[in-house]
Amino acid sequence: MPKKPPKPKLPGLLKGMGVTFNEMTQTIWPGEGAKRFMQPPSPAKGAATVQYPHEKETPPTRARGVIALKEDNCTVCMLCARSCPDWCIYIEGHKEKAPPRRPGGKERTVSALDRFDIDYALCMYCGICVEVCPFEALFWSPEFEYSEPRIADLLHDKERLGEWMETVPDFEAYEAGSSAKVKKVPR
Amino acid sequence: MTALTERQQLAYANAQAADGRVNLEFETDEGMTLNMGPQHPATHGTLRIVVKLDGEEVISCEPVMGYMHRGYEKLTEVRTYPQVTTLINRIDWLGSFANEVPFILAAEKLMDIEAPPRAQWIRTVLFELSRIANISLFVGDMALHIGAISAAFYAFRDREYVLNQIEAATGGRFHPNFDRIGGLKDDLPKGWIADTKASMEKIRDFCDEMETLVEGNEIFQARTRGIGVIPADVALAYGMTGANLRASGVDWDLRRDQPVGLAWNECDWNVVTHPDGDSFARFWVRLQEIRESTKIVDQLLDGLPAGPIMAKVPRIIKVPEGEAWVATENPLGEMGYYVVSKGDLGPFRVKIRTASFNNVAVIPWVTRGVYVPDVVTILASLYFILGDIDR
Amino acid sequence: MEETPEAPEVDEARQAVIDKLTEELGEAVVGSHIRPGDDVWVRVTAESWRTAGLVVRDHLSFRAFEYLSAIDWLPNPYGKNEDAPTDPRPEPNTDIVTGYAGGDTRFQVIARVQSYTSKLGLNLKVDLPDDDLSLATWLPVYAGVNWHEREVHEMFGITFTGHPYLQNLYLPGEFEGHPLRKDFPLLARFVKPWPGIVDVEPMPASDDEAEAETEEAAE
Amino acid sequence: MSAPIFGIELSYWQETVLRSVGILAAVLLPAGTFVYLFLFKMVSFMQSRLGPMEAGPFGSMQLLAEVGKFLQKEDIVPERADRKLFKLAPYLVVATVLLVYLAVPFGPQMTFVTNFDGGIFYVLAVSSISALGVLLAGWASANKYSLIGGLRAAGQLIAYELPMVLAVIGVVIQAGTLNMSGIVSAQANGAIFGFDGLGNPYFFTQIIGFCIFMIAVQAELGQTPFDMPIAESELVTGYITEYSGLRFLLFFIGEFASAGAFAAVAATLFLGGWAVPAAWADLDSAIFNLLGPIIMLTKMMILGGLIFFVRFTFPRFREDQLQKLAWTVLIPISLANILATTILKVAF
Repeated sequence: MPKKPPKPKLPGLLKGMGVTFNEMTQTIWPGEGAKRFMQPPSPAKGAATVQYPHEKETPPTRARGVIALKEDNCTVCMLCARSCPDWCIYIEGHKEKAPPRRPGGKERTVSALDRFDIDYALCMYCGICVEVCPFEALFWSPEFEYSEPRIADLLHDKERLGEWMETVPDFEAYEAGSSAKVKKVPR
Repeated sequence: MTALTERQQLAYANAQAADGRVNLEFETDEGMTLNMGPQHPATHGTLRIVVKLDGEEVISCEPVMGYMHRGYEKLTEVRTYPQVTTLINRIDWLGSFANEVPFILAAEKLMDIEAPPRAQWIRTVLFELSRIANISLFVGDMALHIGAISAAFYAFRDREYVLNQIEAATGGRFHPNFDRIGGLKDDLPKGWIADTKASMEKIRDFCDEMETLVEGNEIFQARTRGIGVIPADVALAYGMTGANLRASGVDWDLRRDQPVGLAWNECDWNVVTHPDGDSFARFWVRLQEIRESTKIVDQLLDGLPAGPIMAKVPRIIKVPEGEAWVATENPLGEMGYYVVSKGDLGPFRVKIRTASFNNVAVIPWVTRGVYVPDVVTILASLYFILGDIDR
Repeated sequence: MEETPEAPEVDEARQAVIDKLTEELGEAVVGSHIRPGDDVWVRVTAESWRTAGLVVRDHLSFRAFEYLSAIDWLPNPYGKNEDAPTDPRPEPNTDIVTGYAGGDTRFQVIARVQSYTSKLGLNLKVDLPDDDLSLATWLPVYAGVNWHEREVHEMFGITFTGHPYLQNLYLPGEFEGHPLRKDFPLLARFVKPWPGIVDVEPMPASDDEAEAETEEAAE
Repeated sequence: MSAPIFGIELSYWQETVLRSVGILAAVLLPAGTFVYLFLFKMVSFMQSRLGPMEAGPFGSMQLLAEVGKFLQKEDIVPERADRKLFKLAPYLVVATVLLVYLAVPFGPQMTFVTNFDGGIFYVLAVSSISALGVLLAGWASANKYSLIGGLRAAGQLIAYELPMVLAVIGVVIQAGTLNMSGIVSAQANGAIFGFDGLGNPYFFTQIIGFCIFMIAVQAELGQTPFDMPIAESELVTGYITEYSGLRFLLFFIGEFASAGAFAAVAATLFLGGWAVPAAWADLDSAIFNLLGPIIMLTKMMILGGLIFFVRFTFPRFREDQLQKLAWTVLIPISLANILATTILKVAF
C-alpha cells in the first residue's frame, strides 16, 4: 500500500532552500567535501552547460548528423530514393561503358551518377536510406553545423555529400556479449 | 487589392475557417470566456481550453484540439513497415522509443516471429530509459507550472545524461528509430552499460533532490493536495491509464499484468499506487516510478544475455494477413496499436490508441468549479503531450 | 473469413466470454474469432450495439474503456502514388475482404474494452451498411467514448445517434469529406512526382547495339 | 538644507540638480547590481548554468544590452486599450520607487530631502501608490489575462500593506521616533541588556517583526511565492502582458528598484541602516557621509539576496491561500508582536 511521504522534520521550505543553496555552491566550487571551498571558485567547470561557440560538445560516434555519400560505390539502384518516407532524395544517372574487369574481358555497361541530391530541409534523419543501401555508399556522420540562411541551400549535391565522407567516424566496437561484427567504412 | 495569389487567399480563408469554427465565445450573460489558447504556457503544445469563468472560478471548460493533427492514421495507409516506424516515434516525442515498441510487437505477432532474448532485454532497457527521460521532465515541468523555476532546470540537466545514453546507442536523442521487426537495428557500443549505470545514479540523486525541493515543500503540497481528485471509477470510465490511473488507487500496470514479449518479468520491481487520486498523488506516483525504472535498468543491464541482436527476417518484409492488438505501458499511459494487415508491404489500417487522448478527456469533468490556477495544476498533473492527443 | 482456431487447445477463458455474450444477447452475436492465448473478437448487430456495451461492462466486468474506432475495408484506389506518371494507372480492385469475425460491409466500427479483474481484452465489432452509417452512442455506457465518437464521425462520416455534441474534433468547421475513408485522396502525394521512379537513360549507342546492351544489362 | 557639504557653497538650484542626480544614481545603481548579481548570476549558479557570459567580461554589460534591446523594441499599444491610462501606468510605478528613496538616510547628512520627522510614515504611505499603477496597467491593456493579473495584484498588494505597517509599528515603538535617522541612531546607540558592543539592531529584538516585514515585502514586490499577478504559467505575464519596449523596461526597472527600496527600508529598520554600532566608531564624523552608503549597500545586498533566494526556490501560492495567509496569520502575529513590544518597552 502507498507509504505516506515522511513528515519533513525541518519545515520543507527551509530544506528546499538548502537544496538550491547546495546547488549554487556546487556550481561555484565543484567537487566533493569541504576542501572544494579551498580551491578558487570555478563556475565554468561546475556548470552543466557548454558555452557553445567557444567550447563544443562532441556528439557520440553514432549520432545521425548528416548523410555522407561514397560516390563510386553507388550503382544508381534507386533503393534509397524509393524507400525514403519524405521523398527527399533525387537521383539521376546514365549508363556508360566501363573497362572490363579482367584484361581481354567484355566491356561492361555500368550506370553512373549524374545527380544525387538530398534535401535536408525535408529529411527527417530516420536513416532508412543508409540502412537499405546494398552497396555501402551512404554513411552517417555526426556533423551538425551545416545550417544555412537560405533554405534552398540545404539541398546538398553529390560533391557536398562526398565532402562529408571524411567526417564519417569508424564504427565503434560492440559491447561484450554481442555477436554482431564491426563493419568497416570504405575510406 | 494586393496581388494575393490564389493560394494565399485559399490559405487565408482556411485559417479564418479554422478560427471561425472554434471561436465559440460562449454566449453567456454572466461569466467571462477565457481562451487558454493554443499558444499558452500551461498546455504542453497546442491544446486550447476555452474556459467559462465566473470571477476566478471555472464554470465549465471545453478543450479544443486539432491544431497539431498530422493525420498519422491516413499516412500509415501509404507507407511500408520501416517507414511507419519512423513515423510513429513522433507521436509521443518525449518518450519516443516507447512508441515504436508496441507497433513492432504487433507486426511480430502477426508474423509469429520472436526477437532473440538479447534484443528483448535491450528493448526493455531503452524503453525504461525513454520512460525516465519522459517522466523526469514531468517532475520539473509540474514544479514549473506551480511556480518553482529552479526545479525545471534540474530536470532538464539530469535528463540530458539519459538522452546522451539513448543517442550513443541509437543515434537519435528524440527519434531513435532503432526498433526493427525481429530485433534491433544495431547492438550496444562498447562501454555503454557502464555509462548508463552512472546516469542511473545521477537520476536517483535527481529524485532525492526533487523530493526535498518540490514534494516536501508545504506550498507545493498546499497547491496540489486535494486538487483535481479523480475517483477510480471515473478514471476507468474515461479509460485513463498509466500513472493517472495508479494515482487513483487502481493497481494496474501493463508491464506486470499483460506481459508482451519484453523482459519486465525478468527483474523484480513493484507497481506504485496512491489512494488519493489528487494532483499530489499523480506527482508522487510518477516520482516513485522513476526510481522503479532505474532499478529495472540496473537489474537488466547486469543480466544482459549474449547472442544475436536480430532474428532471421527476410530483407523485404511482407506481414501475413490478419489483425493484431498490442499495448504497452508507455511513460504517459497505455499506448496500443491495432494493426490490420492484408499481406503487402505496408499495413492496411493502423489504429493508434494513445494514452493522453483518454487522459485529457477527463478535463471538462475534473475542472468544474476550480480556480484558474488549479486548472493549470490539474493540466500539469495529468501530464499529456499534444502529439499524443492530435496524432 | 471464418478461421476456426486450429490449435486443439481451446482458450477457455475467452471462449467463456463469447458464450456469456451469446447467452445474453442471443443471436445478436453474429460472428466471433479467438486467437488462443491472445485476443478475442466478437461481432454484434448494429441494433444491439448499446445493449452489448452494457452487458460487457456490467456482466462481464470489462469496466475499462480502451478505444472506439472504425475500419474502411475498401482497398486503396490510388495505390501508393509510387507509379511512374507515364505508364497507365493500375485498375483499382474494389472487392471488400473483411478481417477477423467476418462482416461484409465496407465500414466496420470496432471498440476495445479491458477488464482489470480477469486481465482480458475484448474487441467488439459491428457492421454498418453503406446507406445508413449510424450507430447508437456508447456515451451512457463509457463516459470516455465522447471524443472517440466525434473523431470517428469526422473521419469516417458515421453518425452516432444520441451524441450531444457531435462536432468536428480535429478538422476545421467547413472541412468537406471524411479523410480516413480510403477513397479520400492523400493530396501531398499527388502534388509532387515520386523521386523514386528509375530514370536512368539508356546508352546513346546505335539502336541494335542498344537492344543487345539493355537485355544484357537487364539479366 | 544648504549646509556646505565638503566646504563647497552651492546655490539652491545646483543642490536640487545634484540631489535629483543623486537620487537617480541611488535608485538605478542598486537596481542594476540587484539585476546582475541576483537575476543573472545567482539564479544561474543555483540552476548549474553560467548565466549571461557574452556581453562584457562575465556578462557584466548584459544589463546595458537588455536596456538597449528594450529601447529599440517596437512600442505596441493594443488597439482597444485605454491609451492614456496604458501609457501612464509604468510611470506611476517607477515614481513611487523614486519617492521612497527620498526619505531613506544614507549617511549623517546624506538624506535626499530634509531630515523630516514622519520618515517611515511617509515611506509606507508612498509605497502603496504602486498598487494603483499595477491596477491601472491591468485594466488599461484590454487583455483578459492582464485584467485577472491586475485584480489579483490589487487584492494582494493591499492585503500585505497591513502586516507591513504593523511590523514597522513594532520597530517605531522600540525606537520611540518616526524619524528614520532617529531609528538608525537608536539602533546604533542602544544596548541589549547592557551589552552595547553590538548596538541594538532591531533584527534581534524584533525578529518576528523582521520576518513579517520580509514576507510582506516579498508580497509587495510580487515575487514568488507571491507572484500571482505575474504568474507566468497561468496568466502569461499578468498585468505586463501587453507591454513592450520602453514601457516594459520601466516596469522591469520599477520591479527591481522597488526591491532595492524595500531592501533599503528593511536595512534601515532592522539592520541599523547606514551606521555601524556606536561603540565601534564616532558616527557624526564626516567620513560617514562616504562610508554610510557603502555600509547601506552591503546590508541591502544581504537582504536582496534573501529576497531573490526565496524567489527562485519556492512555488507560488494560490490566490485565496495568499489572502488567507495575510489576514489570518500575519496580521494577528504582528498585533501580538506590537503588544509584546509595548509591554517590554514600558517594563524597561
